[in-house]
Amino acid sequence: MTNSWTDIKNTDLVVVMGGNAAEAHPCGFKWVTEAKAHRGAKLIVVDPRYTRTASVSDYYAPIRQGTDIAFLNGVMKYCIDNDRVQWEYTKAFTNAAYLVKDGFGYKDGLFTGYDAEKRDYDRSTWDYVIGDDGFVVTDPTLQHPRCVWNLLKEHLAPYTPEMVERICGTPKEKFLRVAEMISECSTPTKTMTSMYALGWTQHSHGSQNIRAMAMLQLILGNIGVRGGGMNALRGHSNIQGLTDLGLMSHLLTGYLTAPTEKDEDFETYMSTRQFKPLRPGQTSYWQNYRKFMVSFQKAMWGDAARADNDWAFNYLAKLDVPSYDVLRVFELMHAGKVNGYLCQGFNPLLAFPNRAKNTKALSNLKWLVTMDPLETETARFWENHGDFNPVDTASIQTEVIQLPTTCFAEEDGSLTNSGRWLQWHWAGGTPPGEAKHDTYIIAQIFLRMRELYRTEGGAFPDPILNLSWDYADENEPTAEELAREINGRALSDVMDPADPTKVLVPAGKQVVNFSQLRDDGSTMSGCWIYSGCFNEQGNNMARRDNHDPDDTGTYLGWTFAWPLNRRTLYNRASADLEGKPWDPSRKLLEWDGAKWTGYDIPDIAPTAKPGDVGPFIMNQEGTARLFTRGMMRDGPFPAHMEPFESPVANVFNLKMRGNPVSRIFEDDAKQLGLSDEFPYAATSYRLTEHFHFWTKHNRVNAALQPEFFVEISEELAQERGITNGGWVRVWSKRGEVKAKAVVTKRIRPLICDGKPVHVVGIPLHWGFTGSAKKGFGPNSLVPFVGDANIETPESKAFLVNIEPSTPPKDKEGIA
Amino acid sequence: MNIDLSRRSFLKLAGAGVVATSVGAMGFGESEAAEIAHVRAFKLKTTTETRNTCPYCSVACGVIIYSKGDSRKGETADIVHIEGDADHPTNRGTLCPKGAALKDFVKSPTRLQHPMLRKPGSDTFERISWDDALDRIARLMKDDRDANLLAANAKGIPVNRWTTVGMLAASATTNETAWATFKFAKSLGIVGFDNQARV
Amino acid sequence: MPRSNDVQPEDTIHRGPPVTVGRYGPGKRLNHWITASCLILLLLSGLSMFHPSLFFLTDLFGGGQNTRMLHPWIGVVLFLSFFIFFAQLWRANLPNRTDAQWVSQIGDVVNGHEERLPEIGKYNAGQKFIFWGMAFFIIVLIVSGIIIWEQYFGEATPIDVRRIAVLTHSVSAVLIILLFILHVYAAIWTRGTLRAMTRGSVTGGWAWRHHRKWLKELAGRGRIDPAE
Amino acid sequence: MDSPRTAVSNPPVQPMESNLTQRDLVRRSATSELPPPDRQLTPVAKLIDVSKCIGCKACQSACIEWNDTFPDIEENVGVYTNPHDLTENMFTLMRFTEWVNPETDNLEWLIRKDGCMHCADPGCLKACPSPGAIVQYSNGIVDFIHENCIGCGYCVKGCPFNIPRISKVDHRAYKCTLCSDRVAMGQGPACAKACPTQAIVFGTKDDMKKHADERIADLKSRGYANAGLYDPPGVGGTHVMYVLHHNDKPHIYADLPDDPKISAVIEVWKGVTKYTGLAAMGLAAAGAILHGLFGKANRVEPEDEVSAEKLVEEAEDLREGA
Repeated sequence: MTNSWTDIKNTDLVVVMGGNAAEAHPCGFKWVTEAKAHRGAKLIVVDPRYTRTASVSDYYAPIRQGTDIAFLNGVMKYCIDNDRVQWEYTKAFTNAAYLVKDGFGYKDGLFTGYDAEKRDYDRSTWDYVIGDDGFVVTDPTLQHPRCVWNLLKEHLAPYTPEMVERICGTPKEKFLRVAEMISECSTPTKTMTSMYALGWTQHSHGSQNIRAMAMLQLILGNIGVRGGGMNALRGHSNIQGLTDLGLMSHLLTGYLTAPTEKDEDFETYMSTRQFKPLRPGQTSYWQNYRKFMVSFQKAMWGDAARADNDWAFNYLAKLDVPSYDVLRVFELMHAGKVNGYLCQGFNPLLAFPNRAKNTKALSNLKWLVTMDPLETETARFWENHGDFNPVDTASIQTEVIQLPTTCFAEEDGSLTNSGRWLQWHWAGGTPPGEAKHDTYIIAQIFLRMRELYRTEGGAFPDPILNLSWDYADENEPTAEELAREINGRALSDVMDPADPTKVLVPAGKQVVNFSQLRDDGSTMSGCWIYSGCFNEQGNNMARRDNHDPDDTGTYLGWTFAWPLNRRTLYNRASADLEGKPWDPSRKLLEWDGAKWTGYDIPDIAPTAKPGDVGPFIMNQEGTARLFTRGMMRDGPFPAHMEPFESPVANVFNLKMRGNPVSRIFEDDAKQLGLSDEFPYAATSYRLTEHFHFWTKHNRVNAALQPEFFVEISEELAQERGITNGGWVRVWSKRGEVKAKAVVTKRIRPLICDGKPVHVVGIPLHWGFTGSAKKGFGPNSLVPFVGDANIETPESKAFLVNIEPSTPPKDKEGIA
Repeated sequence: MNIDLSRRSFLKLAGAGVVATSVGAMGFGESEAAEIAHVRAFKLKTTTETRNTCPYCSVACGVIIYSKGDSRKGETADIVHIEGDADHPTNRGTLCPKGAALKDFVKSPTRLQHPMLRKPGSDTFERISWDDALDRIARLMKDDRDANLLAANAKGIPVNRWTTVGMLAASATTNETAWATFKFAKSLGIVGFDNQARV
Repeated sequence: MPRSNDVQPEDTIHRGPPVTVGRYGPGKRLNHWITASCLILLLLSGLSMFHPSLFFLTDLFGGGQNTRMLHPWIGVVLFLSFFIFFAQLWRANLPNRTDAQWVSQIGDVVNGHEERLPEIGKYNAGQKFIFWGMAFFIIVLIVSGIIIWEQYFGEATPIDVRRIAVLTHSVSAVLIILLFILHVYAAIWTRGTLRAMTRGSVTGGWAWRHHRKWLKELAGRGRIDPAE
Repeated sequence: MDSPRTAVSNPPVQPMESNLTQRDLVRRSATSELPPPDRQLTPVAKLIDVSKCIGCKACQSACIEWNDTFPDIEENVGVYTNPHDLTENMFTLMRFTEWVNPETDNLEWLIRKDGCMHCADPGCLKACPSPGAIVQYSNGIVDFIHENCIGCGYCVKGCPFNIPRISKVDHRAYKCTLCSDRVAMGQGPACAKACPTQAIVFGTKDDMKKHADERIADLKSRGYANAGLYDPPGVGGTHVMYVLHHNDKPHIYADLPDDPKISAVIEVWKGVTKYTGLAAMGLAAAGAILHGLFGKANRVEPEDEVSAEKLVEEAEDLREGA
């Protein structure tokens, strides 16, 4: 989220698209109802299904899953055509005026430089015109035909209301009503918030869905302001935290990136990351990359990370591919190239696409270790449950070790919510049986391995032997110790740059925040963006002052938000070029002539003059990007792409399938279905009564939504002779599930490109363990292909067929 | 943990209107009160409160855990109830159907109690001690790393890449656990390392 | 002499003096008293749930919960035993012409001027009325009772049906109680009647006075036990 | 600036006196003379704003947890309403209705939280034959005192909303208590505290009516001309009220009665029948006894016996003659 949950009450228009806030985030959705009740805000829902969010909306428009880009491009076009643009904001705070290299273009659904063999673009032309001064050439008048703004208008031209209806199946008048309501938020005194989640990410073009809305929000001037922003609702309680902390294949902590084989040494690595400003006087905060990186290496390897050994740069694994994401790992596992797997609080058997492939992959493992508070299907993937898990147990040679862990109620620590608040919590219960904390388990495995390396030696032991592990009890580091390490401290006295004689931070003291980190090895910090969470003032994540002066919804005294306790990102953009708030009634920051003051922590230097420094300090431009240069593999502008399995062809390029640059493995390509065999457009989603595969273990939630079902329209039920509450079989090219049918008016057929498209809704939540009735997950049907930029599987749009059926059978002897 | 805050605001009950039923309690003696005890006994009486946050979605609602016994005093703490924290700015005491039933998640019959081992080809899990389990895992991992770590690439550049063992981290663990897990996995050179954010 | 349904197997004249007439065999008497005691128990338990002022009666059954639990079961027993009784006696209670006559002269009945009445078979119209009334209300009560028997049939019928059933049940209960009072009273007022259900026989005079037609039919058919 | 919230504070854990006692009773089932309460509590109410409800079932979840009930894990029968009906283990239930508005042809997903309405004129209490099994406090809460319940099910028939359910296990009646145990400690009901959007709020009935007026104004501004408050006079008003977007036709919300009253059948049963019944039975009994005492009994005269003997002899002779 760029903003926070409590900030949503400041909005005038909520657009829920690519998400279902009322069902997946009910208590956050409270702030939508507050905005409606107290600001007269309106709520728009655009979704293939009439969801529980739609049930309290002011306006609902249906859309075919996977066509959001066309819809949003259509809205952008509508706003531009009708002069509903926040011009001052767009000109000053985006790269609209920047000139783009000749040669860049878009034709037949493809940008310039496409190589069908490599399934990749040559992105060299996707860039700005750089002047002799090393800065981008701009045309503030937006007259130049090659400026981003005019290229954007050109790119959006095809997305007429008629085209939107043709692609999305959204009736023209409904689309126009939505576009009209959205366009009203182009005035500085009206703002709109976008609430989205996996309805946008789980597509082969997920990143572009989000970009499209971000661009719309930018031209409406809604980024950085109260009640505005791009708000990713996020799934798990700490999915934000684990991403911030870089628990991903291609990341280090704080969005420092993992080195690749190209980064032969530390300097080469740094050379491509310390971005210089592209416009005069801009901050380009990544110029400080080296400070954060060195402090990170010191946090990892302490004294073993020295200037003379490149700060132990070679201890880090270097990637030979963009990432070893879960799809790639399961592909390797399936091919027998993975021997062991550790699965901490994760249920991949039901979470990853193509369950049959997952089962085969897990069966190829020599060993599997699971750590979880609960039974999981993954830990028991080898157990036969009749139709629910039809495996030949005896033939599965995988050794499985299942370790019981504590849960939230039995441990101290912090979780980062989607508003970037790091909130500390305390243990309130005694763990059951022999359950242990994850930190204990990790520490134990690490210490035992380190001991083996000490005694036996082995392959490149240095990173293990030298990993800094100085905790009071190395067998079980405490949450506080780890939190202090994340915040960082001075390893030797840190001097004040202004006055080299003055000690800023004495050796051994916690740094106040990342502004005190150094690149000379005198500081360490596990995760620079979290620095400030636990400094000499104490544990700021445990702060509980819930006062909110003037009801702005910022709550600066409540816990800690990264970075620097900032609650709204890009908040400088809430004020105009003179530093006056666009909307005085929604003031966030204000330039008092000498410095920025207001309700939030400014995200530019407090004394940076309004005219000089742009709000988007993480960008080299200092502005937001309507055109992303070569930073995204599938295009600098969002272009309509169909899902890999779609009931209709791509109207821009009939031969193009899915995202032209998405990686898809050979066997998985063979397992893609076509609409003649699988005529119905399926989508997967969560229900409000359940949380993923956890609450089926809970008797209460199991009673509230007991059994697996699929949702279809009355029309489709009629067409296939399906009765409400009866059993159906749903199958795709990859597998089948059996479910109860819920026949509903909430799903209606859409007319896309002249033909009716029936939607089949498939909730997750059921498996073969727990209190609820045994069932299946949609992943049995989902294709094994992901987003071109971050490899999130396309779980939201795929093809199935459906027919009346009989109940699934459990293993013999089980009722 | 700022329990006082709720104590103070308890007096503000008037605002909720239930003040009429909450003030001017009639002075019944214990025995008499028991005899005329009418409504169900208040089940949170003399329980221990602990501030926590909901482990489900990332709204991260504040909750209060009510337990018999106080783990901070070294006692066994048996959780008897979990309810929304009225002092929390985001949820203001409210909870969704999942959060409201957290007690039965913590106390679910399928909570794991002991380390278990499934031998190759076996159709059941059998108990195993923590020590045996952890030693076994360390051994399996070390042997595989020694056998399959790619220390350097063809050009002789150190790459310290271990692709034959992968790990998934739980995005419901704390940041602190995550940091420990990160150090562990990245120092070993595990590149097949991801969390739920990807899916 | 036309044969009527009035004569049951055990109806026999015992040569006197004094002459006695067997009216009910042991089976019928047992049956009658089971039914009677059930009716009394139902009356007590029913009334306890009928009006708060009578709730104290639940103590007789060991409290409200037990009363609620027992009442329907007693009802089932009564239903069964009464209808065994019914099967044996319904013919003898079929109405005939003299019944109309009897009713038209109800004044003479009440004032005991039976000499002015036609000769009566085994049962007079009043007895028949009670017999059929009992049968009717017992059926109504068992049906409505089952509908409101929460323990087994709680949600078996729609709420409206259950509401009507509960009213029907209590109204017919009141009426059957009135019937019951009439029955008991008549048996006591008409002296010499009770022994029919105790000893099983009545005196010849009683039969002569109240059911002469029946007595004559017995005599005429020679239903007189042989001389020693 | 935020909407009123049920929970302005967290529940107390320090020992406190209960504030709902027998001294606060204004009605007690099957009890004629009840001492007048020595104080009048401010009437409270739960307001359910159907237009704010997202049907998440948090209220059901919170209800189960607070009251420690164990609803069955049933099957899916093609609807979202689970369990499928109120039970002795499910005091409140989200009822889902897919309704196409004939005026706009738009689908409206009507979601109503069903449960005890805490009528000012409680049919259950009137129907109850067991003294003190059902009580009404001066703040409006209608509560079941299970120790006194005999499980007859009269309350179910007496209830205009068909709410109470009889346990098959302990044969006692159960329903929403409005969390009387929480209210007695100055807390709102569990469902109201949990409700994510605060579609359920709890406070004094006056405050709730004021709040309802604001909500209704907002709804009218959004085109719901018939938005209104459901506080049915037929049962003397209720202490659980609804804000409905279509208050002109409550029945579209899963058969919410348009004008609920205690069923006429029940009124007759608990009224006329009881009194005339008792009178009739009393009179009959008394009449019988009096007539027995003073009226002349119908005795068998000696000549009757003689006549009988004659008859027997004649019959005998007839036989021998033959």
